[in-house]
Amino acid sequence: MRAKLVFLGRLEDVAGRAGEDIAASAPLDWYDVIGWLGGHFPPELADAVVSEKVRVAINGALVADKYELVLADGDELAFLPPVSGG
Amino acid sequence: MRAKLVFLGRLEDVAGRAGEDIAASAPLDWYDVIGWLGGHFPPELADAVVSEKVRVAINGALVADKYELVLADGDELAFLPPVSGG
Amino acid sequence: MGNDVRLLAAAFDPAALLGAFTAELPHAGGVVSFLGQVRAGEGVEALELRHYEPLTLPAMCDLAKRVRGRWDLDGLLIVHRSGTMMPGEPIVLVAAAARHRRDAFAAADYAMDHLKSESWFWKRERRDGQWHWIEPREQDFEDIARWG
Amino acid sequence: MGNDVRLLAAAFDPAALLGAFTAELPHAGGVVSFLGQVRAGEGVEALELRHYEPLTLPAMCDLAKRVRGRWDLDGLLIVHRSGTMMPGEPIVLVAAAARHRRDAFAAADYAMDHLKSESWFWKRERRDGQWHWIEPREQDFEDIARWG
Repeated sequence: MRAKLVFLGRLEDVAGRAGEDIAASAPLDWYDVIGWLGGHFPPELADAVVSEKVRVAINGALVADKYELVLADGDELAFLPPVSGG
Repeated sequence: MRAKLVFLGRLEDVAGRAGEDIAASAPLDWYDVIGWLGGHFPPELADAVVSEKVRVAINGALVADKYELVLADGDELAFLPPVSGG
Repeated sequence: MGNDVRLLAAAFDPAALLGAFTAELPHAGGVVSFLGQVRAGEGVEALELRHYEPLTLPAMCDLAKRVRGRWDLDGLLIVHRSGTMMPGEPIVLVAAAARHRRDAFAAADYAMDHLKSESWFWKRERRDGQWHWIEPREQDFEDIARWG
Repeated sequence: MGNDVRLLAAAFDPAALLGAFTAELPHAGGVVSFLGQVRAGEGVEALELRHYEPLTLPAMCDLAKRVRGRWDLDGLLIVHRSGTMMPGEPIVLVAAAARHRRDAFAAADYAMDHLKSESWFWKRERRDGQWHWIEPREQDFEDIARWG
């Protein structure tokens, strides 16, 4: 399967880019995704996205519990840090 | 002495005109003015201006207690019904 | 920027006035405006506002000073029509510019409540060819009482 | 009139948008607007707002629907910039038109509080040539808590 990761706000700076394509032999759960980030990005990125304050959306729909997510072929997974306000 | 009376809002309609020059041999107090109105206008005008809701201004300054006013030469006395709001 | 308070006898363009007001205030984070216009479609053919020259504009200027004293504003604009207006025509425009959004909202809201209930304007409207004087509304006194 | 909700990537003219909005609403007695702009004179050289296409505009449309459900409005306009803006440039314009003044004020105020604290925008500003991300402010959570 192939999916897309999107890094919003300051996560884009931490990742060094706005998005990344991800390929795997089977659907990925949250821990698979974190492990994959750890292997492809500076460790600060995985540290940042595991924060409670970072929400995630799949294909534009917010995920209520990110620990339950399953990333399947063609999905877009967005990492959303707190919005700035003000 | 000569002074000017000004009728605002619906009082202009009751008076039939927006203002009136008044002439007298001496300064006028509130009761003199009311009496004069009674002699020169329909009785509805004097009835209307004695209402507590009608305020008065002399030369653009609101009069706190109209029963105490003295109208002197060159003064302009305005009769101000309640403003409309909304 | 000082207060800009105007009593106009002829029609005005609220968008142009608001654009000019804002252009002079690049330091303000927010501008809140209120535009009141003659409502169309309710059988009112025309609205007339009468004023009393020696009182009306000075009282509007006093109100502007009170508003400036109560909130931290970068600019305040109060424009009010007198005379006869047609449905859809602007009656009043208030704009408050401030560093902080809450100040701008409160100042514009307060200015409108007090303009509506305390300003020296007498209003009548024409329906079916007949002019009718408008009485004060209870709602206006309630609005103004909010400010203590 | 339906809601007019726009997410714009380029500069816009708030006075022109507001004028066009109002021109279509002669039945509304009052129009309240809020314009937010990049503050000049505080050392900010530029402001950047990033958004996420699949979330940002749909959430703005949802907010507009909530506002319309809560107050009796004749029209609602919400315009928000994304991208890079210079000092003095408009960021956001909200306008609410209503028969009653209080509804228009409350609707615009509520829309701004929720746009500011809940919208999917990430903001950074450039000072002395360096970009800095902006963190959420405590004030925004207090503003939004007012609405219960």
